[in-house]
Amino acid sequence: MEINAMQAVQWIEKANEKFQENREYLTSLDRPIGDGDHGLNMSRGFKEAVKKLKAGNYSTPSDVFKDVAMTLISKVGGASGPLFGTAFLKMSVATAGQQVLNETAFVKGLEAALDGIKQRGKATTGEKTMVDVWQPVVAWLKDNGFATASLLVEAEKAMNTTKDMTATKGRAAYFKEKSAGHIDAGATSSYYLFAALAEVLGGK
Amino acid sequence: MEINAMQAVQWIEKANEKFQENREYLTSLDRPIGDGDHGLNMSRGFKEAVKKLKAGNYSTPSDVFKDVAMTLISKVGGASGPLFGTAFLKMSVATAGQQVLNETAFVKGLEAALDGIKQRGKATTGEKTMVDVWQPVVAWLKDNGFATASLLVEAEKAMNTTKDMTATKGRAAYFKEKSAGHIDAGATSSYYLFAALAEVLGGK
Amino acid sequence: MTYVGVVLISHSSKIAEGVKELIRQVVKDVPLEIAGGTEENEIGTSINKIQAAINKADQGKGVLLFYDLGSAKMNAEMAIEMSGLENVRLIEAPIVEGAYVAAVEAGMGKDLDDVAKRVKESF
Amino acid sequence: MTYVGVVLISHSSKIAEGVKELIRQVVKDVPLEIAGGTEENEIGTSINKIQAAINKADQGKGVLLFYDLGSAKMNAEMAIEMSGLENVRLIEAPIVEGAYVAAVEAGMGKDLDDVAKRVKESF
Ligand SMILES: Nc1ncnc2c1ncn2[C@@H]1O[C@H](COP(=O)(O)OP(=O)(O)O)[C@@H](O)[C@H]1O
Ligand SMILES: Nc1ncnc2c1ncn2[C@@H]1O[C@H](COP(=O)(O)OP(=O)(O)O)[C@@H](O)[C@H]1O
Ligand SMILES: [Mg+2]
Ligand SMILES: [Mg+2]
Ligand SMILES: [Mg+2]
Ligand SMILES: [Mg+2]
Repeated sequence: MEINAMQAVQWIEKANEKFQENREYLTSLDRPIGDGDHGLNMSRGFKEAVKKLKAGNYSTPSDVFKDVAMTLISKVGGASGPLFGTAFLKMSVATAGQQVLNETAFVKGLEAALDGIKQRGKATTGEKTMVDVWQPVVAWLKDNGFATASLLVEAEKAMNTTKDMTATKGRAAYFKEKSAGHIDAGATSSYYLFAALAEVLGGK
Repeated sequence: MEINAMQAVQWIEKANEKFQENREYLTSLDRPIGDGDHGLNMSRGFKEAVKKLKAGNYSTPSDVFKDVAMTLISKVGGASGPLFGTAFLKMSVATAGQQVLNETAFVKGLEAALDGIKQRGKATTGEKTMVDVWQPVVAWLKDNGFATASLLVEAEKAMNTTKDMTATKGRAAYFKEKSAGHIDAGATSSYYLFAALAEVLGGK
Repeated sequence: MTYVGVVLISHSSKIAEGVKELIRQVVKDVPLEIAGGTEENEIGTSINKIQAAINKADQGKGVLLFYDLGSAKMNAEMAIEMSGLENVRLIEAPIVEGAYVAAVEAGMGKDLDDVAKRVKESF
Repeated sequence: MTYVGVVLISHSSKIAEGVKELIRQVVKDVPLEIAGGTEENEIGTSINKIQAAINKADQGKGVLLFYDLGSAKMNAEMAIEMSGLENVRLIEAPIVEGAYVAAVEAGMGKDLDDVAKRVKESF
């Protein structure tokens, strides 16, 4: 597996398609234990990111990630803005200068992204957030490489673990015990993001 | 000294004149260590009170005080509304049913008013509030009767004691040590209120 | 289903409205009434507005009142006394952050004591 | 004379504006900037607005930032990092009550540490 700037752009485009398609669903996840804007936030952010990428000319994935980061940071408006924004920013820094990322380099980028999310959100696993998808998925990728079908399965499994958790971070934390029984919205968008990656890498 | 309903109305009318005349001055006292609305609050409240009294027909001071109370409570808008409102309400209750108040009865009413202010504001003397005028003046009246010229002197003296105090109640308390050096606005309106009483009782 | 009501008392009607819109994104059913500004909509508070807000917010499960600055507190206390209602309680907690917690808790069907307790625990 | 600046970050532009009008009655000179709502003025926060507010509020004596809910905090932290400025500090204190205290203290000419300390002591 290798990833170049064009594929990085395709990744974001695929992710955008998913966020547009699942806008209502993501919002419906954010409604019972949040403020019901996650679908709107993600679809707005990624739409703007794609628009930005269309206008650009990229020679490294790092440059792609940087523009995605800046767009998400300024356009999303909710918690997922600084979180996904930080993720892409860290990925950009960690992969700077490389025209093509091999598995090791890309995993390094994803690890940096994960660290960025955890730092920004002061969160760890088990808190019913996107970290509960990022952490196991990145660990799995590191151990197993980019086998795209399995990546999808892992990401989905991770997303579903958030259902029974009690939130201790983000708006859902206000609902305490009552937050259990709902899949976390940000974990779900993170799943879509990895699903989009699997599709791009799998050549779909 | 005796006071009937007509004199009670005159008291409020005289007080209103003072609040209209000194509106800017009162506001200027509230500006450096407050929000600069005390003159506006008092002049609005008493103007409405006088309007209300003009429309009414009163056989006891108690009824006059009650309408004044209700008007101040709903029209003033700042801390002085519930404080002066409570004062007149307690005065009304304490003197209920009496067509003419003799010294003892009126002092009882004023004591009730003072207690009401202290309770409402959870304040005592030395906190740089209207209590620092009410408490010594009521005590003085109780001991000395309604000698109107001296009443004026006592009230003014009491008002001036607030200058060096550090506020521990009301908005001025936010300014802590810096609140010293300014006469308290509510203490000054209380002085005008007693000055108006002295004038009515003194036949001016 | 009935809920504990929340009343937002602020010197500024903008603050009261803003807190309401913030909460309404998250909590739809809890009665949430505002008493912002004076009768003339200037900066200050109005007992009449507070009384009206209490009455509208009361579904029989009680009402929790939040205020911003000291003088609003005195007006709120008077309004409570004059309402003659039981179960109307003024709470010492930040108006934005506290009312948000209260509304979420009330939306879970908690009673007045529990809602007030949760708010208190949060600060 | 220069002052410590205050920035009000709220999900709701009404809250930010309301707090500003409440403070402006009392404190005239202290720089007081608001960052309320998203770029589209919906409920949320905007890093760009926060950055602009920080820059406007900074007279060289530092800036204290208040926020309402958690996600505003993350945006505020990013804005501070990106500003590269020293003496820009996010504070954990109620946005309405805390900013009021901060503005009064800043108005007395206190420095950033003292203002922050006074705010912390008040809650
Ligand atoms: N402190 C945090 N750390 C990690 N993830 C968080 C944190 N706070 C929120 N999230 C994630 O963000 C998602 C909510 O995003 P969004 O709805 O866009 O933001 P907001 O809560 O501001 O409306 C949550 O579902 C959760 O996955
Ligand atoms: N807790 C209190 N107890 C007694 N008097 C108080 C209290 N708070 C304020 N005051 C009085 O009220 C006056 C301010 O009234 P006003 O300016 O009308 O109200 P606000 O402070 O709400 O703008 C002060 O000068 C002081 O005398
Ligand atoms: Mg949300
Ligand atoms: Mg949101
Ligand atoms: Mg005032
Ligand atoms: Mg006022």
